[in-house]
Amino acid sequence: MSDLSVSIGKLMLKNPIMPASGTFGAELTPLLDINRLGALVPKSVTVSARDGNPSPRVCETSASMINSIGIQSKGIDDYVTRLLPEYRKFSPPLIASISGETIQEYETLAARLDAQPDVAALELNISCPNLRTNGQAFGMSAEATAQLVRTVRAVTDKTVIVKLTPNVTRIQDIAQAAEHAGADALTVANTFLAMAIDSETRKPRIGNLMGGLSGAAVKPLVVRLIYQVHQATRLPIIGSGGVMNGQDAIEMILAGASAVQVGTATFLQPNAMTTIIDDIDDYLNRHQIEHLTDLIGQVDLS
Amino acid sequence: MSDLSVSIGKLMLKNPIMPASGTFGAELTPLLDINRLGALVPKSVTVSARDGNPSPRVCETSASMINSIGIQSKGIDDYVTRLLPEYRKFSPPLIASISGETIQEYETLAARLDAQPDVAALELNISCPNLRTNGQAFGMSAEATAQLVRTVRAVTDKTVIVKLTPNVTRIQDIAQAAEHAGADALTVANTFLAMAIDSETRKPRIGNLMGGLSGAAVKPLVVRLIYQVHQATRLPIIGSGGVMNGQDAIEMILAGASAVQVGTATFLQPNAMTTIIDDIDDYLNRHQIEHLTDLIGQVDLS
Amino acid sequence: MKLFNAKIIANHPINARYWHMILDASMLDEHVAPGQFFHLQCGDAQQNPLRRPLSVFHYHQASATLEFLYLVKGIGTQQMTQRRPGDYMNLIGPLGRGFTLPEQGALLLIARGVGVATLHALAREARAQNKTVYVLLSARTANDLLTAGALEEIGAVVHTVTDQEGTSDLEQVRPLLEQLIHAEKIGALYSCGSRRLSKLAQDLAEKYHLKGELAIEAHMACGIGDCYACACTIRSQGQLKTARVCSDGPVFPIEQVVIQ
Amino acid sequence: MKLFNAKIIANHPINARYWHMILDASMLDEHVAPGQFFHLQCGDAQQNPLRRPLSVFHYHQASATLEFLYLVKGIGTQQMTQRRPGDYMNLIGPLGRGFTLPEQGALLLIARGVGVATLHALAREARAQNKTVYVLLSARTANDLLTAGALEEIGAVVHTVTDQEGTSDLEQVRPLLEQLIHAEKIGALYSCGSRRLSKLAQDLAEKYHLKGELAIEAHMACGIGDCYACACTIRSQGQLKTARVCSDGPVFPIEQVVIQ
Ligand SMILES: Cc1cc2nc3c(=O)[nH]c(=O)nc-3n(C[C@H](O)[C@H](O)[C@H](O)COP(=O)(O)OP(=O)(O)OC[C@H]3O[C@@H](n4cnc5c(N)ncnc54)[C@H](O)[C@@H]3O)c2cc1C
Ligand SMILES: Cc1cc2nc3c(=O)[nH]c(=O)nc-3n(C[C@H](O)[C@H](O)[C@H](O)COP(=O)(O)OP(=O)(O)OC[C@H]3O[C@@H](n4cnc5c(N)ncnc54)[C@H](O)[C@@H]3O)c2cc1C
Ligand SMILES: Cc1cc2nc3c(=O)[nH]c(=O)nc-3n(C[C@H](O)[C@H](O)[C@H](O)COP(=O)(O)O)c2cc1C
Ligand SMILES: Cc1cc2nc3c(=O)[nH]c(=O)nc-3n(C[C@H](O)[C@H](O)[C@H](O)COP(=O)(O)O)c2cc1C
Ligand code: FES
Ligand code: FES
Repeated sequence: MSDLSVSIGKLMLKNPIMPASGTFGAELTPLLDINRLGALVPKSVTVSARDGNPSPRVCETSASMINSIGIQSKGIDDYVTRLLPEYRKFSPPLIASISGETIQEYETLAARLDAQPDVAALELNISCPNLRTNGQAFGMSAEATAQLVRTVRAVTDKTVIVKLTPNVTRIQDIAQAAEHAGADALTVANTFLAMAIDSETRKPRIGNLMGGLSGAAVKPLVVRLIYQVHQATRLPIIGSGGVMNGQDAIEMILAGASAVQVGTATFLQPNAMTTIIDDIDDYLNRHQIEHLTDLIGQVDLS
Repeated sequence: MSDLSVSIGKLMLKNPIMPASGTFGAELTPLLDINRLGALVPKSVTVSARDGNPSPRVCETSASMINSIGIQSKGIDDYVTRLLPEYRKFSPPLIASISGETIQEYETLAARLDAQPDVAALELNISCPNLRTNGQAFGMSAEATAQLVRTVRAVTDKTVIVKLTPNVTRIQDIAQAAEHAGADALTVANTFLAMAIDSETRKPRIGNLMGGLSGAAVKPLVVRLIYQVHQATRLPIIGSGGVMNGQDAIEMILAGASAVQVGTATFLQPNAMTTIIDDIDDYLNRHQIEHLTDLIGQVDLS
Repeated sequence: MKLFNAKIIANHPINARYWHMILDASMLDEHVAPGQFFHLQCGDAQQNPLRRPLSVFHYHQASATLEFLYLVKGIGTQQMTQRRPGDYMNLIGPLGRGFTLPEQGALLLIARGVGVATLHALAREARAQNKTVYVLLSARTANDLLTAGALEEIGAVVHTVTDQEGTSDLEQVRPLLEQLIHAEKIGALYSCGSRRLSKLAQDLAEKYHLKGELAIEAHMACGIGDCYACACTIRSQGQLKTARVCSDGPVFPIEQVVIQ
Repeated sequence: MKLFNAKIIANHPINARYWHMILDASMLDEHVAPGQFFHLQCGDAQQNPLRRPLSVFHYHQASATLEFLYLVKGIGTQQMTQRRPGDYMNLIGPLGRGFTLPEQGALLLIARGVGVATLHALAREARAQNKTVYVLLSARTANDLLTAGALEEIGAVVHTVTDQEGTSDLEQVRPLLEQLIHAEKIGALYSCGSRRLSKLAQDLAEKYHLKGELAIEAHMACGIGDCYACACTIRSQGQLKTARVCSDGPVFPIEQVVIQ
């Protein structure tokens, strides 16, 4: 048994594998040993209840899927009074993903969750392509990102993870803005703005026209983004996008990720995350690597 | 037989299907009826001969490939004296893709090719992720794009097509910059900057570390980009990225493309382009559409 | 709910568009209610990451067989037709909330197309409990009137209408159903597979104060209630709410369904 | 050069890592030279868009059979092992420039691992023209010494060395080869499959002023000379130039190859 533990800000995770927000819930209990995960990340929460987007909300594309759930949320009250207590039965630390339409909403959410001992860290979803028109997001501007992170930083001492959008010209700039504004870690990245049309009906295959692309198809883009961010900042990175197996997770770690989120793969195989943990363990044993941390960023450029 | 013809600037193409630069050459002659294509686009040419990038120059990823050929070019002299005459045996109009490291180089190339009657139009490759460090390209800046296009516009009356990069926050801005600077059409888009690492050897799977992602996996991203550009400009759009069959081509046309380039699919099936033309013809007949142009941008948003 | 591999016993076309698959479900140790569904991995999981939901067509606990009736629609169901006896299917299930039988009275099932796959299991269950079952089967052509024979065999009374014969329009179906409601002791209405027929069933249930249930469809990702891909709008206590088809449904009380 | 489907006649493992495939190539109406290759679609084309290049292991015009010997390496060759007799493979070929025989003298073939697949066809061609053929076969283990028997059968003189026995290092192979060059009338050297051995062959060719050819490998996209994916550096008339392995090669004059 190798040492799979990694640290993300003040958090020490027993292994690097955690769910991607929006693809995970307690309903997985019968199908997955949730307590084996490095951390838990429930669906992004908003201040008030929201209904989400028109259907269809998902469609399948080559080695990928598009989703436009929107932030279907019961609001922060329900999160605090119902969801957090429900998650107490699980042992891994809980990372609360928060999403807002204004910086004030992020502040409200962060302040509220800062008071919750059940929340180990915050992930700021500043990158959801499904909230505003045409996929716009805070994370597309370095200034907006900096301002948002500073505001949140001021109201919480918990580990703040900023989930970046991949839909930018230079992710390095946004990453550095988040770093200077006080982020503890970065998730790289949210989904890629995408669209599909049914040629027979001529209708968009997503009710909301556009949505976010995830799954194996995006992995080469995400590995590049992780590498770029790792070169540009010192923050620990949580890779997210297209991890289907242990090899994919190792690839992201070599590119610079300290931990890895798994989303679409869980739809395919509900126990994908524990399989991936086993794969990583095998890999470390096979390569006689004692600590997973020895692999982070160790792509061989010789 | 429906009418498949479309116009791109001053060019009238007998059908919308043409090769993507860098994936096509006269060597296809035994395998493909080249004269059936709407236009021909040879590999991007540079002012001087260039050697291209270290190997491996291609690798396979999920429903996609990464390439980092670099611009392997014999230079403009060879292009004019050897390549253009060789292409005279083919009937479709030739679109010359040009690539430079400075705006002056684009100017030189455009001026030189403007004098060549064998060249029907120019495609400005301002978006190659394989030329400069870390995938930087002119096409990432609206100002650089405008300046480059204005400079080229000043030296040629031929149809000028600007090939945009997808690796930007707002492709609409770059598209509008190109439009205002005098472009006649836009190719949407070049490849997506990507990276892959072999988890066993820990080495990058591309000799040059990063390269451009193409193939089916990128189609949902490109359809979105085409739609965005179509909303933002009046220029005809040539879709490029992930077209494997006739349905894919129709999808891009519904999103706003007037014509469609085919690259990776040709590696898979050397005659993919003529199959796609047949598929489009079938589609129009089946849906009783007389003119392909009636489909452009006709995604049904009702 | 369970994740398991089930060996294919048979996989045959029924007609040009529909196939029938029988699985060895001896791995299953739960009750499977009519109206529940399974979430199937149909083919190349890398290329096609989403599972496909299919209703239980028939589950026979004694022989541990699980059957699906499926319409060959797109890539997923096409890949299913390639699977041979002896191959394994990867399934999650049983999932969702199934139908409930009326306390008393007969059942009136209103199905169109492959909707009958879902209602078939209900007919069987009701017949097993000795309830009277009337079925209105609607389809494009006589050929697409699936399982009419099988339903008659288990003792359901089957009425068929088709587009081909021009008998399937609402103007003709409505009086037929009203006549059944008047003449027979119908305790509940059930519908699946057609928006028009579901709307009609909803009208009739309201008009005649009958219990009713609709099985509805939505594109799904997780299938178990985690992702909200399958959201639909539900009318509950006078308010519009969002529900998940996969876990709050796919069967809903007929008065709750907002039919678009 | 042609794009065609060829029916699989046989597809067998030779040992734990190598497989042998025989195709019905009656579609082929061209000469196939040893050293030429085919570009094969190995599996799911959507998921795996790149073809794989494989050298002709044997092409028998009379029986119209085309054979490949392949190492099961990654996803493409794994998918090849799944193909059954009766299935079709989609091929482009024959492609590239093959080997040329020496005007006079014997051939000395230096192969390691699956490199022998490429040199095997050359040995056959040379034997058919009644040339003397010496083969040095190097491999990890005795088990990986492919086709040594087949080569002997056609009358080649085969020397084998393996890592397992500790006989494959350059210090032992070099004297063996030099002795052959001294003792026999070697007219040309050919090598494939190992950088170390190719370098050695290059040295020997230079030292003994022998004609020589190397078959080299590169990752390919088009396979026909259009895309420059397969570029390699070639020394020609004192200058370094870029050449395409697929169309300028894969066989190059030994003195031209720049071995990294
Ligand atoms: C609860 C439930 C029970 C169902 N039971 C049956 C059944 O017993 N027999 C049967 O033939 N069909 C049934 N369907 C419909 C069936 O799920 C779709 O026909 C199937 O998913 C189509 O997949 P495809 O790959 O062949 O088609 P494609 O159109 O290629 O599918 C593309 C994507 O859209 C989704 N999709 C397309 N149509 C539907 C649909 N109607 N409902 C949900 N998702 C869809 C697919 O799952 C896939 O993600 C049921 C649907 C639901 C929600
Ligand atoms: C001209 C030529 C002739 C060859 N002849 C033979 C032969 O007769 N028998 C045999 O076993 N092998 C031969 N090879 C090597 C063979 O092409 C590779 O082993 C094969 O492509 C590996 O594919 P894969 O999907 O199994 O491996 P993967 O490693 O999964 O392949 C991933 C990608 O890398 C490429 N790739 C990996 N290794 C090589 C390689 N060595 N050369 C070229 N591309 C590679 C693949 O084509 C694919 O695009 C030859 C190569 C060349 C260039
Ligand atoms: C159905 C679905 C819902 C999602 N919802 C959220 C969300 O609420 N908040 C968020 O930050 N990301 C959300 N995402 C993005 C994922 O967290 C993840 O970043 C992305 O899917 C890439 O990873 P994958 O390829 O492993 O799925 C969602 C993704 C999917 C597929
Ligand atoms: C091997 C290869 C070489 C390429 N070379 C060029 C080039 O020289 N100039 C250019 O503008 N685009 C080049 N491209 C990009 C293609 O023209 C095209 O935009 C891209 O591949 C997307 O289309 P596809 O998915 O159909 O391949 C190249 C792509 C590939 C795969
Ligand atoms: S499909 Fe995920 S909640 Fe229903
Ligand atoms: S593989 Fe395309 S030029 Fe050689």
